[in-house]
Amino acid sequence: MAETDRRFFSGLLRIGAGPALWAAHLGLVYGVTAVACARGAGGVAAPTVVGLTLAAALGAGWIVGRELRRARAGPAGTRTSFFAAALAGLSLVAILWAGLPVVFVSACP
Amino acid sequence: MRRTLVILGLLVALGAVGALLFAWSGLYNVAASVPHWPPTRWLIEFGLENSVETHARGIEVPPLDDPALVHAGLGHYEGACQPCHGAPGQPPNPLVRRMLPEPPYLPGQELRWSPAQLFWIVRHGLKYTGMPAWVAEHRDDEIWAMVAALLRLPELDDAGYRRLLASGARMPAGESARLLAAVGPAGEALVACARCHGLTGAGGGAGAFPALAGQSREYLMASLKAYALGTRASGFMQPVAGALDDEQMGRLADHYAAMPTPPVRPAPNAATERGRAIAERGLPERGIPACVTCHGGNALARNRLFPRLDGQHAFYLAQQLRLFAVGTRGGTAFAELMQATTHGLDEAEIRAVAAYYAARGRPR
Amino acid sequence: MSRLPDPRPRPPEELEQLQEVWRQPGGWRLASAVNNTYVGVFYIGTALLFFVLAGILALLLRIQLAVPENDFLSQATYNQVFTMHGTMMMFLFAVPAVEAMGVYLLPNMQAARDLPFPRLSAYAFWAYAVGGLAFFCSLFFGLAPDGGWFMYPPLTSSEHSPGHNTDFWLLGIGFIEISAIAGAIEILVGVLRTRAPGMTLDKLPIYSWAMLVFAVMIVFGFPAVILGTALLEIERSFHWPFFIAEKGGDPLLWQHLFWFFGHPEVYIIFLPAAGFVSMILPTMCGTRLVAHRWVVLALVATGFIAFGVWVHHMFTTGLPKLSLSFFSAASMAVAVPSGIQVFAWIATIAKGRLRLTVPSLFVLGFLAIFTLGGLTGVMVAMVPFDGQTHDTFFVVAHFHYVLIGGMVFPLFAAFYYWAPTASRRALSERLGKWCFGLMFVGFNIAFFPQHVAGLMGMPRRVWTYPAELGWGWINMTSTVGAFILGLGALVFLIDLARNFRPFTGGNAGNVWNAGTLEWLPGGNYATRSIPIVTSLEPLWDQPDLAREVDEGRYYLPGAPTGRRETIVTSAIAAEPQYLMQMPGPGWPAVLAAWFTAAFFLLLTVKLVTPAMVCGVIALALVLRWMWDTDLGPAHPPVDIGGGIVLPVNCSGPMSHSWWAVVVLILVAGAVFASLLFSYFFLWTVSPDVWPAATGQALPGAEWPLAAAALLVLSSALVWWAGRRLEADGHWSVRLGLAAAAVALAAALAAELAGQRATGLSPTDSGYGAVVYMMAALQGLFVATLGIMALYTLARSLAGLLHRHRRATFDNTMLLWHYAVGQGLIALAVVHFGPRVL
Amino acid sequence: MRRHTFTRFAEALPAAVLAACSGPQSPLDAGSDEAAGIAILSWVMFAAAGLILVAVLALAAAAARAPAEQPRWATREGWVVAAGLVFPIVMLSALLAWGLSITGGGGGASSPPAAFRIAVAGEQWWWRVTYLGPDGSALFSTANELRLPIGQRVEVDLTSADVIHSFWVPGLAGKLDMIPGHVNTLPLVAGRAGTWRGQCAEYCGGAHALMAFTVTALPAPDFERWMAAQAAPAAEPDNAEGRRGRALFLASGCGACHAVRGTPASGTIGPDLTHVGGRPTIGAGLLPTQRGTLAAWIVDPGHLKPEVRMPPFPVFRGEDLRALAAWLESLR
Repeated sequence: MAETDRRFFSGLLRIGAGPALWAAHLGLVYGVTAVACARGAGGVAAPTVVGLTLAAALGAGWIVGRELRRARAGPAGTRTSFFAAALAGLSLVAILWAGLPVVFVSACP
Repeated sequence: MRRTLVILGLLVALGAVGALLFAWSGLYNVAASVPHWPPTRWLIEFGLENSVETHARGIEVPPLDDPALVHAGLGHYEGACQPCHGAPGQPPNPLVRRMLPEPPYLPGQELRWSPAQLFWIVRHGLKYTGMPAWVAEHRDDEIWAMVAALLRLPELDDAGYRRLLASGARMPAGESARLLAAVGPAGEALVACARCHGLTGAGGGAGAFPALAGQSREYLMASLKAYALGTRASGFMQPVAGALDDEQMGRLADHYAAMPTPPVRPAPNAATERGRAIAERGLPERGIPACVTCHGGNALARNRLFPRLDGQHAFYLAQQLRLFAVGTRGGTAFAELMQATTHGLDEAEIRAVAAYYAARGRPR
Repeated sequence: MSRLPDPRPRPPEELEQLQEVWRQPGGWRLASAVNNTYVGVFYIGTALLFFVLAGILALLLRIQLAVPENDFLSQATYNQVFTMHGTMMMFLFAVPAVEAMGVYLLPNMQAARDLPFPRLSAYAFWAYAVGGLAFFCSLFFGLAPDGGWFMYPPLTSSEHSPGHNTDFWLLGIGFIEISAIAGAIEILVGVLRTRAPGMTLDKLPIYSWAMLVFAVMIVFGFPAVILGTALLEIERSFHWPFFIAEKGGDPLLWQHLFWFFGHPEVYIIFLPAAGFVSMILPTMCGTRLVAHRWVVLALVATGFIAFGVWVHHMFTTGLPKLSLSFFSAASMAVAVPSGIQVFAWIATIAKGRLRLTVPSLFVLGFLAIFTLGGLTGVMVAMVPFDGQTHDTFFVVAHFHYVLIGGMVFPLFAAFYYWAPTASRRALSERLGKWCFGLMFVGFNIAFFPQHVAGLMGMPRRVWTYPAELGWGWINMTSTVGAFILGLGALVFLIDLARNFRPFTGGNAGNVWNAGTLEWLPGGNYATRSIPIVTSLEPLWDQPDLAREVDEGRYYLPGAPTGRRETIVTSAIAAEPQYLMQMPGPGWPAVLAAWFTAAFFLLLTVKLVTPAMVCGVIALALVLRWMWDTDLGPAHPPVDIGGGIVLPVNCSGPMSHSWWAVVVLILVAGAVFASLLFSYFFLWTVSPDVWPAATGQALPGAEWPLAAAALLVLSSALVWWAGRRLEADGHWSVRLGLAAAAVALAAALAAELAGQRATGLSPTDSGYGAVVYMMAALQGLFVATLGIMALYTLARSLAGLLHRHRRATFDNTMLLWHYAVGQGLIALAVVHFGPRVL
Repeated sequence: MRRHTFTRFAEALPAAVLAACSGPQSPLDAGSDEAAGIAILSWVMFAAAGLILVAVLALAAAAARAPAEQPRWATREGWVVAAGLVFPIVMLSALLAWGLSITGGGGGASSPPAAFRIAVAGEQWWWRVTYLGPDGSALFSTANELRLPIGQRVEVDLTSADVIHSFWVPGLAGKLDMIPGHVNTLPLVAGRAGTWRGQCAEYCGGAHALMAFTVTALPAPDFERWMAAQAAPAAEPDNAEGRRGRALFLASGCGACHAVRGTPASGTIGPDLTHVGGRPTIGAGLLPTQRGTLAAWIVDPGHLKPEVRMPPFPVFRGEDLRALAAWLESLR
């Protein structure tokens, strides 16, 4: 693989990290709730969702911080850092929103 | 180039005018007593053969091994085909031999056509030969029965043919004469009915011919009328019923309605359990109601237009259910009810219900 | 690079040769054209035809609803017409239209001579056009589908829809799946690899960004519906009960698969349109787009989050409320990037001076309509509100605001804006203003009242309604509006007929004073020479660029190898890597599409033998077309100017075909992931038909172990063959490939034998169906790779495969390793799953 | 012209939405706390959306008419970020929290236990309604209508006999789908006396448009009386015409699909007709229950409701038809 292609893929990974975290979080909280409710184990759902949300939010926050530091460190790859940080920031909001329902809604009917 | 074309065109026009003049002159002899000119005959034969071959392509042949099919087909053959095509043990009719083309004498002959081609010929008939098309064009089941019979015909001798034709129990000559006399003016018609359904209406022919004994007069009458009017399509029955007047229909209906009802006994057969379940409870989750609501004892007492099914032959019942399920079976004013209620029955269920009712007692 | 523009005079015969090489066939041979400017215009025209046809259907629907208890259309006809309207608008108009615009615009915008796979574009277009027209004609035979455009089973199962109608829908979708995937591969590789030198990602036009995201979304979104339609057709034809509840299937599986595609689909349609707007507005305002990087960010973010909202189409299915709420939140999140774009556009308008041209009017109309559509979108993302408005006319109004506002208005803006690049004459500003006025007013009169109808309780998809519910006046208003909207579209068609003159070899030029490269002068070959790009709007920043490019002062000013060719560049920095030779007009790809269409059509009406004949012919034609690819170093390296000497063609990971196979593998992986989801989903809903509950025996460990060993062996053999190819050991390569194919097939046979030995049948239950489906998918790969192996062998025997000309082998190998990986995962899931779950 | 349209549009918005406040099938005409809660959410969202739309359009108009010199706010990225990113996030966070609190409010532990259950099955194209006793056994079966006691919480178990349907009484609650293989439960609490129209909301093939029903809320005593009457078998006909009608019904095979408790008719395919005369509509909300409509329905239901599963009965004419219709109408 050419050097330029390697840069392409590493950039892709950095930019995709935040949204990937969000997607994994959404998939997990949805899957956990679905299985817990289908198997009559609704009590497990809420604490798991809270835990997953906190973990994912911390992860997204860490990415934001790291990319902002990188952006300040030097001009090379600033654009990648901007995208990575902004997408991770948006993912952070989306993760917190996805975790919010646990406060209001009981897991299974 | 252009001149050649003009000359060719003129020749064609001249030929057409000549042919017209020839036809107009009346010189051509259309007499059946004079055979075709050999080239003409060859051309006609060639065209016919290829036409049948082409049109029969793609017709799928269903299994034709059910003996009831042979019975049904031969029953019709004896009434409708035999006069022209002959029957085992009967020499060709001299009248027919003077037809042009002469209808082939079928008994004992090697079959010229494949089953699919026979199907096509029986269904559509043949132009300029006197071979008619099937009366009820969409009754494929009847046409296949004819094909099954035609396939069987070459190997039958006189006795074998008579044996397959005879249906119902044999009865002493005196008894049948008494029955015929009782029907009075409809006696001749009764002979036609009896050919398949038997004088006492027991039906038979491995189930090809329904039992008529014990059905209500109203139902028999309505069915004959439906056949005569074509609202119940059948190539077998329409020609017979169409020849009857109301008076004859009434007498025939009276006759068969008065024949003794077979005793009803519960079916012990475990194989008919599925049929019983459908008959008594229906398949409500699929919108198929219980048969007994209309065809059970009490219901029949309330509505005489519903046929009784107990002891009816399984082959016939299954055939009618199939026809109802695809919506081609007409009949009385209630036929549409059956179309709605049998829609969605599958082949196994149809057979189960038919077997169940057939096992519930049988006319003697 | 500093030596460009090259001031030296060009050889006089150079331009002539370039024109000769890129000459298009005339007359009826025009159909064999594969060049993007031609295929793109055919493609757009066909999409527009379907827009008109589906629009006429909409007017029929509106006539029927104009008054209560109307009998203009019968119930059965209405149900077919609304199904066709939705299906055609979504599948035969919207996606193809934006894809067609991409095919037409992208190479020009990136100053490439063509997209990397011109015949693939042609194939995608013809399969779509022929298949789509046949699909439309089903309406005239009463065979049109009538299950609604999202075709929920069990209504569409063989029990409740026994006719061919549903099969025609599946057929129509089959075509759009083919052409969408083909288009996505084309566009993805095109955007990443065929750009003008120097057009780094931050100088990439925003429309290219939009199409990049669009293509990625197709790659991950369409596989779910590809799998869904395959499962439904298999259920209908062979009774594998994927969606039948009594047998352990679940109707909701379809809804998950359909909407996992269906919601991203909306953004697949919208993002390219947003790309149009972000291109048109700066030109019309004479200024650069404000917050450019935020707009790019918004496109990318939308592309991601769009995949997390599919369940909001299932808010009323009785899923746990907590699950619904996750997706309510995600649906809110997807609104945010749209907000960024809207305000970036407003800021751009404020920054420049907006010329009120027809494209500007359509963009402003878009802004108004789309904003309202977005706001109602936020409303229906609220679970309680959706409970009341889901499947009502409120939702009908909402998505027409989003789709017509968000896609049709920008598309019309794009037609008016870019028509001068294809036609000798620009479209008429006078007619265009009438067109816009009628469409804008008509649209709002037609669709705003439908919000109210929904709030008065009118469900969608009703062919009639009682007078006493008071919906009459609303519907009459709506019908009047629909006809005004239709009139607007008619004015557009008149404008096209009067002014649009494509294929004349010339165009109207840079009439709007735009800044991007598609406005460079040129011909079929795109631009005479390929410039170095140093900014987002090169034509604004380099006033002489157009003239210099046209004089051949930049890269590749002719056709040095005597064939069609374009420069392949690296993905980020857009550094020239090699010169790709490209095909000219030809029939194999076009005919292959026709026979593919015939194959599917005949299969739909169950004419199996003729279908198979057409399928084999199509396959043969595809192989014939492939035979001319993988040219190897057919020409010594070429000096393209500016001191750069490029090799001609290339194999290995740098090759554009390698990238295409990687994209194809992503598609395949997404299909497989959807199948894994189906497997686990069916387990969650119906564990009672799984072995743990039924006592169904599982195959002994020897079967999967044997299958796994054979798979690994197969991969190893291919790897070894690759090593031997490096040493030009031809017979080792041939033997290795043949043995690998046998091992791959044997692995599948072992898996099937193991399952059959337990007595499991795919028609037994949802479990049996999904287990055999895993094998069926693997079987598809075995068949495909078998054909590819034979084809590679044939090339080897023909002397077309050696160490410098091995793209065919490399691509086969890549797919091979993927298939083995997928097979191993499938084995693990199918055999561990029931033991663990 | 464009601006003019926008203005009119903005003015028309509230007026048009207000008009939607009424109608027997409007979710905004709330008959329960739940529907009222959703209605309030709706109105607030409409108002907010209207304001935001007007603001965006005004901003766009101002931008398009900007003076020759550039407004300073426009060129800054920060402004786009504030208006396009921060503002939506704040607004949507608030809206999401409120929406979630409504979502969560319905089914929590705080709600009272259900007084009783009703099983409703969607069938192509009518509603089979079965009132259940405390032990889950069927008390009686009716069709295309529900009656509820005011103020009591009733749980409706929703299932499907064929394809997906959706149970929707906008005046009382949001819709919930009826999916083969699933049982979805919808709690209903009618807040006041009244009758609401409901309709199938998920396209279910053929006559989807003609699949409606009514829900009537009654004061507790009236409801008890109704329950008792429904549980009783059909009344004996008290005149010759009625007896003739019943005899025709039983003789013609109607009982294959329909049950009339107290007679031999016990079919379960079509609606239970024991008290058909007392239901507001026949044909699933299609026509009012009257002698004439019953007669028309019997003779050719497919003409009134295409693709209906009931076959036509053209055998009934004149006196027979009148007698049959009269008897059915008398089954109150």
